Amino acid sequence: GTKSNNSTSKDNTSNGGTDTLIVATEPGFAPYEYIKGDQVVGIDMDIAQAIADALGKKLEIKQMDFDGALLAVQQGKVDFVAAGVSVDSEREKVMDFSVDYVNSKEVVVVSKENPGVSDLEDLNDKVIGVQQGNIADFWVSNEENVTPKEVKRYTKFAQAAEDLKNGKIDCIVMDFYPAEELVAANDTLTIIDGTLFEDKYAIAVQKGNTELLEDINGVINQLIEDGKIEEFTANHTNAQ
Amino acid sequence: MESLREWIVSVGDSYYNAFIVEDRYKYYLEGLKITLSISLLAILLGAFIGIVVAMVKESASRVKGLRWLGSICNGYINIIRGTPVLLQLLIIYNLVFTSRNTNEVVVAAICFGINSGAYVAEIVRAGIESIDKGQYEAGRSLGFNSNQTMFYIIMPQAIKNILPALGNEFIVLIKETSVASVIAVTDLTKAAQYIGSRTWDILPPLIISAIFYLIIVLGLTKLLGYLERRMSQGDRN
Amino acid sequence: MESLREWIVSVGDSYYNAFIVEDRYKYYLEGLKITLSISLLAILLGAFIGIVVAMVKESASRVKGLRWLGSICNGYINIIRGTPVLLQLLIIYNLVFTSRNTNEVVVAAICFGINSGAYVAEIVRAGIESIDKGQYEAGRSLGFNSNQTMFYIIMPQAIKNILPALGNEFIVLIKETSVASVIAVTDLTKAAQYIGSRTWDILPPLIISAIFYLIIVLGLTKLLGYLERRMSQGDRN
Amino acid sequence: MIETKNLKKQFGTHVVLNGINQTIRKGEKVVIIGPSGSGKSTFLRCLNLLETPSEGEIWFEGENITDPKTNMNLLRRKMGMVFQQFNLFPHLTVKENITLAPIKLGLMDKTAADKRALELLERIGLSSKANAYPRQLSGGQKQRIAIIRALAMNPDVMLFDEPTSALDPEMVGEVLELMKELAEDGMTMVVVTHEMGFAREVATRVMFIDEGEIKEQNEPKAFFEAPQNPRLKDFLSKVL
Amino acid sequence: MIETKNLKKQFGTHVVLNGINQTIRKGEKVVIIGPSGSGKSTFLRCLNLLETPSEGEIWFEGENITDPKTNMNLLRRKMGMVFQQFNLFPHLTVKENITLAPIKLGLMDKTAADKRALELLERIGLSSKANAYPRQLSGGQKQRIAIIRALAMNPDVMLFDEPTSALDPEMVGEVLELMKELAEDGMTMVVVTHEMGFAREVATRVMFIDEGEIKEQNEPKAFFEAPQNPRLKDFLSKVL
Ligand SMILES: Nc1ncnc2c1ncn2[C@@H]1O[C@H](COP(=O)(O)OP(=O)(O)OP(=O)(O)O)[C@@H](O)[C@H]1O
Ligand SMILES: Nc1ncnc2c1ncn2[C@@H]1O[C@H](COP(=O)(O)OP(=O)(O)OP(=O)(O)O)[C@@H](O)[C@H]1O
Ligand SMILES: [Mg+2]
Ligand SMILES: [Mg+2]
Repeated sequence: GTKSNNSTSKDNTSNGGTDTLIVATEPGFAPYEYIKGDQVVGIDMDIAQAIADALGKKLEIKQMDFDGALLAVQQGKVDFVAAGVSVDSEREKVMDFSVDYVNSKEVVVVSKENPGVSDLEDLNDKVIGVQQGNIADFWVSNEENVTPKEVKRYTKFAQAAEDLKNGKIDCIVMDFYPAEELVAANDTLTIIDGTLFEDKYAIAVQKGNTELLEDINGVINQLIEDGKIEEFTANHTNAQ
Repeated sequence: MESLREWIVSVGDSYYNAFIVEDRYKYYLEGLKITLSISLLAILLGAFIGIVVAMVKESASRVKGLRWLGSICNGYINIIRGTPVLLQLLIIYNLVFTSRNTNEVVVAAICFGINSGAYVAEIVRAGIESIDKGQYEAGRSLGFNSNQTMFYIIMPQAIKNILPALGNEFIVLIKETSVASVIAVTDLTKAAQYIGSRTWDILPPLIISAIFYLIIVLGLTKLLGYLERRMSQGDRN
Repeated sequence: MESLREWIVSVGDSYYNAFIVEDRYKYYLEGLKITLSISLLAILLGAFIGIVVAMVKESASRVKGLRWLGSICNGYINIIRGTPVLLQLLIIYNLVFTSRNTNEVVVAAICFGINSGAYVAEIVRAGIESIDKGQYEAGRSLGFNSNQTMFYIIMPQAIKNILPALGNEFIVLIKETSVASVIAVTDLTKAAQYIGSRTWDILPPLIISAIFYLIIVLGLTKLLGYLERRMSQGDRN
Repeated sequence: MIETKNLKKQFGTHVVLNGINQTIRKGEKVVIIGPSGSGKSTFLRCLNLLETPSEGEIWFEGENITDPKTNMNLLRRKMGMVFQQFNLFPHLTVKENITLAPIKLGLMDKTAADKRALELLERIGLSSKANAYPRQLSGGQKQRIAIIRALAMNPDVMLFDEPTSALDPEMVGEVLELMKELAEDGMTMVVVTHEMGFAREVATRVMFIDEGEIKEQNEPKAFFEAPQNPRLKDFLSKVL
Repeated sequence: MIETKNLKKQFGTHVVLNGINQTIRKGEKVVIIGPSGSGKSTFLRCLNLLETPSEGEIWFEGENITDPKTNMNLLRRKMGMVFQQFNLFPHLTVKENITLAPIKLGLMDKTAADKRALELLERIGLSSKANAYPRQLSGGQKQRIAIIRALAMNPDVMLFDEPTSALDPEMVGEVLELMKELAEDGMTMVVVTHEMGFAREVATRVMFIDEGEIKEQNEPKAFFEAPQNPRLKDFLSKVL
């Protein structure tokens, strides 16, 4: 039946009965998550694997659209989302976040030849591409931040990049690392110097699932302490 | 009892949130407008392509030197009918429309028009084939050449069979264009998804947009049935 | 000349990248397997639902007290035929399957099965109506009641008309399930999109997956045509 | 055996049978003639309730079969019906056509039904066709099979609706021959036909139906040689 | 006027016309009879090239029309054809049916064509139907309109393919009457028909076609009273 998303019902939250741990992600976000062969890999996936290992469970990866993944975790369809999810006050109302494991910055990608945007102050009245439901989507949709001509919301960054190359949009607002991957693969694109805004990535779990949250926090803190996160990052950025 | 009341209130709330708050109904209406625009442009283009393709195929089958033209038409029809419209949309969008000023609605309309053309071509072919061969022979025996016969005698009659099928194709398009949401077109379906990603409650906007579709599609189906009956009544007088 | 060579090499590279590098072809095959699994499960479910709905409607039209059952069936058919399959998919996915252990392939198959059921119901109805009324009367005049007549006499004949249409519906489903990519199913279309996300070159994987679809769909269409011809030949002997 | 009391049938406002009072006794062979659309088929089809009468009663073997409580499936087993279009079941072999109803309705087991079917086929000289399908038969063969299919239910009365109208002329004879044999065996028969020769030779009574009424009836000699009703006279002048 | 030299026509391996050598002179009225499937229609349709002969030549008004260089559209204007199924254009009024070809082919302007159409309609007493649609006409009216539609092109010869076979008996007369008038006016006519009365009365020559050959021909009196060919004798015995 219908279930209000604000409900904190516990029926699906505890996964005690099963021996798999389900993580949702959108594997179009290298180096955090991407496709290699027929596998989903990336920094987030390494972290997720570490969590599963710590809990002694089998990890199952579900590939979803970004906004779909955030809904799935609220509904308890998955145990957690590891998809470069930015911590955000709106989101905190409907899901719980682990400690953050990445300090990320959001940047602006433009075309090298004829940049539709000259600097970070120049976003007003531009056509901006973002991933639907991503933190950048919320940021550019907030009139206090910027008043764009139009916001185009994509499910895949690759489609946004294609449109940027073809000049259908003026710029993409996205996370720095994936943006680097993007410009590395497309030499007609470049990143504008500077940071639009900063944010932190964390793992999202269903609201009220403190048990799992604590386990995850433990694992992440340990990984940070051991310098594993940098190691993962290096693996996936140098692999390019 | 109490919990039932609560449930009703919470459901009511959800829908209020999904429809009224922040004037969200405007999104649906805007989305509906785009859905209908895409479908209408697409059926016009599809009808044009379909009729041309059907006529070319028809002529090519009669003239030996034009076989290759017929093969091209068949290739087009097979490729369109052999692949999902979603993929066609993605491919055409990325392959053909790479210029800056592409209006996504126009792009979507062109994609669906190209898609629809293949189906319309088959509709037109069936419409032409449904005309008694005697009509063609009567035309030829009066001294018309085969194109004149087609134009003055066969097509005017075939159109009567084709129009209802075209109307139906339009209705199919209204539903099918919902996949246009993958190319950043904010049609009715995308509008619902967008609202869902704002309210964190995805179901109510989906159901609201489903109701919009239902009203439009069933309404048009009824209307079409009515017009068809009227046309065939005219026949019997 | 030189630039043409370069262009060919770069295109070749793109496709090499989209298919061979990192064993990406495995990803398409995995996607194809999922597309076919969804379609197959969906047609089985759709055939089951469709036959039941058609039979219920048929009986309800004969028995006064069962009118409401007929209305429910009509409501189901109208809702399904009146809304885009994409929306149906999203709604069913979010409305019904909210548990942690939902297998997306099964969910998608159920959604498309429910969708297909409405179309199959119409196929079955047409199949039953295509049987000469005299067959029904002959059955009744031998003392069969109407269910027995349906079961022993009408259905065995109707199935012969229904099977090709069901085969066709299966082919339609293969294409239609491409929209399953909006829920967390990595079917053939979604696989292509993810590979595009990885290579930042989205056209080649789309075209590769289109070719997969084309081969499957046209192949099955040919096969179906062949089986149909064989069946109708059997008729004439 | 069969009695109709004020039998009426209308389709919408179109009155097809306008009050028919007739009694058909055991062993009678009644032939019904009349112009096209006069209601011959409708009358016949009312007798075994393939059409539900709008008004009036039909009594069969002492039972009011127009009473909604009668089990018309049981009733119809006692009334064999032969149609103009044969209506053999195309998906079944000749033998299966004959045995389907006796077996499925539990009147005989398969062995007994097969034996009976072969006897009947023997009788019409078609035992070689037992395993053929209807499409492999000529029209005359089909109609004769249809007749023995009805006979296999051991009916008390046989209804024929223009059994020879759909046949090529050279096949009419073999069907009429079989019907004559049935008549000689004492079967009660009600036959709608345009074969005046058959009526003369076999009928115990001929009825002329027009405008939904039995306008005249008589034993065949008087009927054909001294018709009273002017419409019958006119009709006979055209068809004889 | 029309001459066929060794005219042959086959469909696949099925030889329908097997070498026909005939000359039809101006003003002749030739009636063609023969069993079903003997090639009557095919012969007629070859004359105006609705069927392309497989072999042989057809000469019309001194021109070899089987030569691929002839403009068969011009040729067909000189040969009116009347079909069994009338083939009126259902989407046009009676007047438009008659005037369509003369106007569109540039033979007359609209005023002249309308005038001519009304004259022709007058002649057959159907001027009141000028603005009716074909579906509002009886079969006999339709066929007479079809005849004057052909006449409106001022053809030199008229071909009739069983013009009365699709008509109810009471309408055959009016069509034959019109054809007789045409004959009296001196029109060259080739008529396939089963109306032996018409053949006797109007024909200047009757041909019997069988197995794709003209087996016998003669002026009507001798043809019907003293047939030579055994197949013709047999045929006449059945149809007369
Ligand atoms: N199911 C029906 N619904 C409406 N009208 C019907 C129906 N069945 C028969 N009729 C009409 O009832 C009239 C009598 O039909 P019926 O078939 O009994 O005539 P008939 O005497 O058997 O004629 P025929 O010699 O052509 O078989 C006809 O006018 C027919 O159109
Ligand atoms: N287009 C065609 N393709 C193949 N066979 C054909 C075609 N047209 C006619 N035939 C065959 O040619 C033979 C002669 O046909 P045609 O129509 O000339 O006969 P007909 O003498 O006019 O007979 P009818 O009296 O039945 O009209 C027939 O066996 C027919 O089946
Ligand atoms: Mg009848
Ligand atoms: Mg003919």
